[in-house]
Amino acid sequence: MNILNFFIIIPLLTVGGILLTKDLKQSRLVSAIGMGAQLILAFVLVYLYLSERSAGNTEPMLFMFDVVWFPSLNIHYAIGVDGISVAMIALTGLVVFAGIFASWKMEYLPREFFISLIILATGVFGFFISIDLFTMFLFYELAVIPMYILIGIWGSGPKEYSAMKLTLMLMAGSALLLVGLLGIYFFSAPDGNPLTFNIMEISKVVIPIEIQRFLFPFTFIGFGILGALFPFHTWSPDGHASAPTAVSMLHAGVLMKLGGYGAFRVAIFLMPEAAHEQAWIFLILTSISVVYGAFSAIVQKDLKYINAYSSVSHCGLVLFAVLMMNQTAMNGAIIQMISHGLMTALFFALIGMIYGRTHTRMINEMGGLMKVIPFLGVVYVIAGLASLGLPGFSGFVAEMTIFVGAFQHVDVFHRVITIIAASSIVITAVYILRVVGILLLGPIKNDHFLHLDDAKWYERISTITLVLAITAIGTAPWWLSNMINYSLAPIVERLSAIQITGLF
Amino acid sequence: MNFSDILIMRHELMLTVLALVVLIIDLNLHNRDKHLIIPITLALFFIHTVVGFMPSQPGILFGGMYRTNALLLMMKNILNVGVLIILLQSVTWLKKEENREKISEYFILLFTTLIGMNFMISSGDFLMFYLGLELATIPIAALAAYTHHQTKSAEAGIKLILSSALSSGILLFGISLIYGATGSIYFDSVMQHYANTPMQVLAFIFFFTGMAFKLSLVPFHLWTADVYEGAPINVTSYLSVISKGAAAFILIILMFTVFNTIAPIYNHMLYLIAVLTMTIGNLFALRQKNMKRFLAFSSIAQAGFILLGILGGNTMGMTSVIYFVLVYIFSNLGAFGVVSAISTVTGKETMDDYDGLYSTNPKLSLLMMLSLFSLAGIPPVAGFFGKFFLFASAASAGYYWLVFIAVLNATISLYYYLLVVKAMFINKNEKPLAYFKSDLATRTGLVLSGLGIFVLGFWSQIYEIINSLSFGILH
Amino acid sequence: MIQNIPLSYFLVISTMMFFIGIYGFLTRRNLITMLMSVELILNSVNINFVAFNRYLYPQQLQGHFFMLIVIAVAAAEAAVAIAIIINIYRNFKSIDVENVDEMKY
Amino acid sequence: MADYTYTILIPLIPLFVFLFLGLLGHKMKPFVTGLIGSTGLGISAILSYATAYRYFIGAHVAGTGYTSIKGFEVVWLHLTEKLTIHLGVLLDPISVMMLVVVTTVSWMVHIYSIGYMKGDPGFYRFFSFLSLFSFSMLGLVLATNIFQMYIFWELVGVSSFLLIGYYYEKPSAVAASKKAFIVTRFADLGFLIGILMLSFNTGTFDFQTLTDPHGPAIASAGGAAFMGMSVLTWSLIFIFVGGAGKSAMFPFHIWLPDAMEGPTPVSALIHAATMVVAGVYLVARLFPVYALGAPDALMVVAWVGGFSSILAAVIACTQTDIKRVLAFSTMSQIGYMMLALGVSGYGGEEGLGFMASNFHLFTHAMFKALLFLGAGAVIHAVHSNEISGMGNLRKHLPITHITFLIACLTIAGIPPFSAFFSKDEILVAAFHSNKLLFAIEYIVAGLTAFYMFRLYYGIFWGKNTHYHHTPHEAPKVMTIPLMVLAFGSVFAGFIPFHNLVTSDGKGFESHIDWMIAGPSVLIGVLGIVIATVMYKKENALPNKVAGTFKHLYKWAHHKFYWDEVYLFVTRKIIFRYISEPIAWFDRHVVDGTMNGIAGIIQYAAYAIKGLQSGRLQQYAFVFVSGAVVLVLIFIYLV
Repeated sequence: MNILNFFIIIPLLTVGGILLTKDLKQSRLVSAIGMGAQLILAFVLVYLYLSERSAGNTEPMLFMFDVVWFPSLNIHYAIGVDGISVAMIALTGLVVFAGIFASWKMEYLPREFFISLIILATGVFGFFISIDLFTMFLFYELAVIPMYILIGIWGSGPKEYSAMKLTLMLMAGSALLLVGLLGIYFFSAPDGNPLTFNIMEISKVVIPIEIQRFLFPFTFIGFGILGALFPFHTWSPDGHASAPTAVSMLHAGVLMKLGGYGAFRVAIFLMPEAAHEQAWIFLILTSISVVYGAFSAIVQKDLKYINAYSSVSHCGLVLFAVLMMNQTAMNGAIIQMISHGLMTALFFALIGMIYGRTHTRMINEMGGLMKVIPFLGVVYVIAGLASLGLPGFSGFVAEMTIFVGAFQHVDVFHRVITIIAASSIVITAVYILRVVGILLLGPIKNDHFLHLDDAKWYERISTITLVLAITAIGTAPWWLSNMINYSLAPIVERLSAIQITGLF
Repeated sequence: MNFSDILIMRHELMLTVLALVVLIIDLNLHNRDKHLIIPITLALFFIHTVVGFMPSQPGILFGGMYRTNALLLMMKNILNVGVLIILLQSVTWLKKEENREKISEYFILLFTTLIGMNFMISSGDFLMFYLGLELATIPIAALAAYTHHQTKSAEAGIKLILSSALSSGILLFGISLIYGATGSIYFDSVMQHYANTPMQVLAFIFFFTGMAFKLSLVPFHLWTADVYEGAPINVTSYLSVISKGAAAFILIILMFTVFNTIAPIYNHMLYLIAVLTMTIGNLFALRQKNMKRFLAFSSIAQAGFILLGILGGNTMGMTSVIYFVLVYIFSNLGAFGVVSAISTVTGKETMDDYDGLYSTNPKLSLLMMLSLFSLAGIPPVAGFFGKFFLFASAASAGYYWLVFIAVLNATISLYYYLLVVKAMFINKNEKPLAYFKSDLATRTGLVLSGLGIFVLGFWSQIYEIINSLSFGILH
Repeated sequence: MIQNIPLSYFLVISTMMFFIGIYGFLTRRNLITMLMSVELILNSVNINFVAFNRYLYPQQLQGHFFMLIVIAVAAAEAAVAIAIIINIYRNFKSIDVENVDEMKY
Repeated sequence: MADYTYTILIPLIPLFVFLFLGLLGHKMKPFVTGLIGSTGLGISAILSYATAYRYFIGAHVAGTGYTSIKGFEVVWLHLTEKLTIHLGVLLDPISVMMLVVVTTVSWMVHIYSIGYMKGDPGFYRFFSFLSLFSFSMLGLVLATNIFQMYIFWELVGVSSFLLIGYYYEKPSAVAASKKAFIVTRFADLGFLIGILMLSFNTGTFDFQTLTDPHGPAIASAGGAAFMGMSVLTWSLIFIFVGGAGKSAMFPFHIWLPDAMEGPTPVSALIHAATMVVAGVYLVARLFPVYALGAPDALMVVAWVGGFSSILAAVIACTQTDIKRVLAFSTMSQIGYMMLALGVSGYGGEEGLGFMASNFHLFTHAMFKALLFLGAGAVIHAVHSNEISGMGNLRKHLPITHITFLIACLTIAGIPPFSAFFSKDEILVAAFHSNKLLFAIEYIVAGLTAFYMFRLYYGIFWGKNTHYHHTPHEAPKVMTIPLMVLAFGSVFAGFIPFHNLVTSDGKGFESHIDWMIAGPSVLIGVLGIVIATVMYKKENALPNKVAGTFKHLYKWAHHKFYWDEVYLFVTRKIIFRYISEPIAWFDRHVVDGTMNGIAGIIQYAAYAIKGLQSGRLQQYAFVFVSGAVVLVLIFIYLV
């Protein structure tokens, strides 16, 4: 049995297991075991992947598994991973694992909560292992829809509104995406071969350029909406603000990465010619995302909003780098996805934990928390520093790879826009320090806060897992970077086959 | 023609016998034992459904008026399964005191319409088609008016019968012109002679409006909501699922065979009507509070999606339409089954009554949610596959913008489906509907539709069978 | 004798009947009258069938049979419709179509 | 070639100490943590001295120039085919010199802090942060490539942030740390852009390649130009922006005075001796590129340095917080160093300014750390920063008094104290380059002597202040570092820098030019005399003088309102006129559009409800019209 299938089977078994449980204690235990197994599996996969590579396996995709599903349409259940998806899978495993522990005290309808959460995770895992566009799309939608329930039932604030907005905007995104995918499918075999949804097959042919011009915006924006592309990002602040902790973690940490990953793996990889032509439009949009998100975050008062806008900014950087279409920038984009996934998950976990104690997320109602909850405070500072791109944490590696890569572009326009995007690192520092300053430092504003408890063991597991991952990438980025680079090489080769012409 | 030849009409014959048997049993039962009809009929219909799946020879009867082949059999079987589920879901309602004297009427009328649909699907000429159509429509009007004492039910009946009379009048006018133009009412010879002249386009449009009426496509849909709301819930589900499914089947057969020559014209028309139907259906569904009416409009919007498959104009299109109808039957029956179960036990039919349903009736809520997701086209339930294949077939003909509009409409539809999900799962309610346990038949019906929703999508074999059969018809 | 009357006369008559029927259906308030209007439509169809058959395809009988069946179905339809109209009368105490609008929007 | 692999331990030991204390420190006794921190740094310091000895004397072949040696290097991150980030150890005269400076001061500060921070609840935290800083600073100093430097550049920034905000319950400390971080971060953006441009043009991050006179960097000087200056010049100016930010040069100087909110040992270590000179070190590191490839950029360095030095000196004369006076003095002295670099040429005697700058950096580290630690001892004794709360402390704090006086004499450039030599070289270099800058430096020399002695008299002489409890001398653990540094301040001037630390690695002959040194000493003495007249005994003169130069005094006292300008830019422009409108735009326009679409759909749903009127005949009418419209369209239009 192919190892990748277990990424679908284990969550499904876990869901089955939760169905048998009766109360919170049992269901969270089952979830933790299931997702712990999933995390271990993810690391096993990383190990197997690396050993395959070092054994000299040069196939672009490893652990391929292919079953014909709908023969008449040539739809396959085709899975396989390269370094990029392996990295994303490891990220997902980490975030889901941390998410389970962050929702250790989910009193209200716990079984339903964990089931929905794990179904969401299943969708994400499935998305990352798919190399068939159909299954990819299926898993994509599967990942999106539990969000409604999760936010709607367990959320806070205007949760119905936010959940609805999020779901509908993402579904509208998938409307665009569907058009793009169908178009790719019907032009996947210009020379009379059977049509195919298989990404690797499609990448071998060149879709006619005029078709690409039509399909690329659909596909890119379709994925871009999930990746919080300006101006389609507004589901993100409301959605994140209303979502329960683990859902925010998973959503910002993993689900938004589906957008970046898809934009890269589908839109740009399969339609590079149109991507080259139209990149400048989206580069402008993404660099707006980057700067705009950061500026918006400065004046927010709700912790989750701050983080949501920060996610807009960081995810904008992912799409920005992907559009630069050279190896280094794309490598940076992938690292940024992983890094942002971990950081933002950590942030949301912490916000949830702080909220659980103070019952407010308004920063101006809090202050001096460092004194009473030092563990959470310190981890928050670490998350903040990681987020503003401090060396030693993953954010720095990602951002620097992106900036250096993007700046290697031959075109002056791209270099100028890189500088604009790079200016976000200052703005990021402003809002991160503002929050840290108001929230954690200074005198304690409210006497009720004097008796808060510091993190419980399950909260520590949740946060320490993420912190370890962030620092591991931040201090030893080479293995991740090399893993990604290896898999990027064939992709970039395809991209660079196209004559690049400067815009100005 | 000998006896064994006539057996290729197995479905129709058995149903006729079934209707007669029900009648005879009814005559021989004492008034207080009338409810015994229910299990007997269910058992008999179950046998009928199972027998229907036995392979049969393709063939032609009555000089070409009646024809049958594997694909048509499959369509009939699909309808049979749907009807079986509906019958299961109606048991509780039929057992009510007020319906005691009319139980057999319900079955007989239902079977009669099913016979009509079977004939309609198997028709080889316009005469048989017309007969089947009327046989499938007129008894439903009686069924819609089934509850004598309710004004709404009577209103539904009159609206249905008069609208359908008008529409079949127009349809007939179309047929008469077709006859005038081609000199035949047989599909095969009409197909060979059909040409793109103004008169024949006119004839086609008149004919098409009749079909559009059955499928409730905008702007020929206005009867739908009122009739659905007024009719007893199980009749509504029958109307929205079986009747519509049969109409879709015959429409796609006719479009792909008889009228294939004017496809360039009707494609434009279908495009326009598809957009209108999806959009207007959705817009009306948005603000409905009555569950039946809500599902009525949602089913109008669904009909718009079916046209996408017809627009595909190839095997894929045909397969996707049949497959979609199959999926749609199960999804809609899931939803209607829940509404019916709740309405029969509590009499509550508005969306607000569903607030907090999950806390008291979690299984019903889950089934409802899955059915609605299936209707909206959300994986992993079958509706996703159904919609995806429809869109794929439209895209195969190059209708990308139409696909885009359709998916946006699916998004809008997701909004109102989610409103129901929200009511059941999220909205707080001081006094949610009390917990109740449905009887065995209802539960079986619900479980069947729930299973269908799950199995149909992942089990690609079904799609492949339909595909190979469609391929056989079209080539 | 019939040869002196061109086909188009029949068609004009039938078309007029068709539209009169539709007009009647749209304007008459009485449900029975609306039903009668439908009969007009159906009869116009019958004329069409018979005329086409007789003039264009005299060697066959498809049109005639179609006409016969339409008449029969129309009768059945009328029967059910009138039964429902009686039901309407019981419930609404009127057979004015304007009153039958309890369900809307 | 000698093996220098062990040098990697110099930064790594503080790193381990940091991790150890950071993770486990809260379980240990405070004194133990202090001891661990000091010991760790001590080992690093000794290793550094050994390295310096080996590099300059032990393993050096006499008569040859000092070459740069990579003691250690690993690949950290592979970016593009050409660009790779390495982490490693680069040894050359300036880095070895900096090693000595950093480890010495840091060690002293560690020891001093054991006494100074006694009783503080966050003792272990303080020491772990100090170790983190030392690690970062050493990593910066030893960087083999510009990207490694950037990495550690950011790390020193954050350790500075953490240490300034050490008293995190004090709002002013929090604000100061935030300000320091953001201002330097902004400047770092310039640094980053500079790195990007430089690496794009040269295809390398490596210092050895970059500074090679025949390497790609200098060769690219004639490349594409933008606004009259070559891309190389622009990239070096951007890099200098980063350096100016860290070194508190105008206009990024505003964070430095506020940074004095941190504990005094921190100020001594980070904001006087080491981190703030990182900018100087950066320019010195890239000096061949500046000098040979982009003289225009070097002029910018010179003028920014010169202007900063006089600006800071003027402001320092009016401040009353002793640490702030020292902060502005630091800024002024760093301005000196920048100026020296800016006026320097490359190679041999031409590189006098380069040598002088590094020389001054070295001596400055000693005396400024001494001044700060002395001030710390004073603050420790009187629990106040304000000069008005002090006076006549010389009897209570004899050791502090003497060491402080030595430091003051040193900074005033009085021979034979060390700064006399280094400052003199700077003046010579300036004299040969630009007379105006030279004049500025003369004035600054006088002002320096004046404000330092104003401070000195204000603390140790002046009025008889009444103290709540008698101030007493600091414990040994604090005074010993003072004495060590005082020793350094006095004798560091005799180190033959012109043989050791030069722009091209080759030594040259240097001698004291009394034509320049003489007047500068006189000016210094003049400053001291004026200060003595005004501040030795309490009198009305200072107020009178302040009254005479009312406006100048007021402006200088308010630091020329630069803080207000920044506040205006951040609060008003960024917050109110950029961020808030963007946030508003996002909520109301972008999101409003999305909600608007939903609203339109809802509205449409209500608008068309009349279609479903419930009236059968209307339905029929729509039905028939639908058919008719279809007929019209498809028969007549299509």
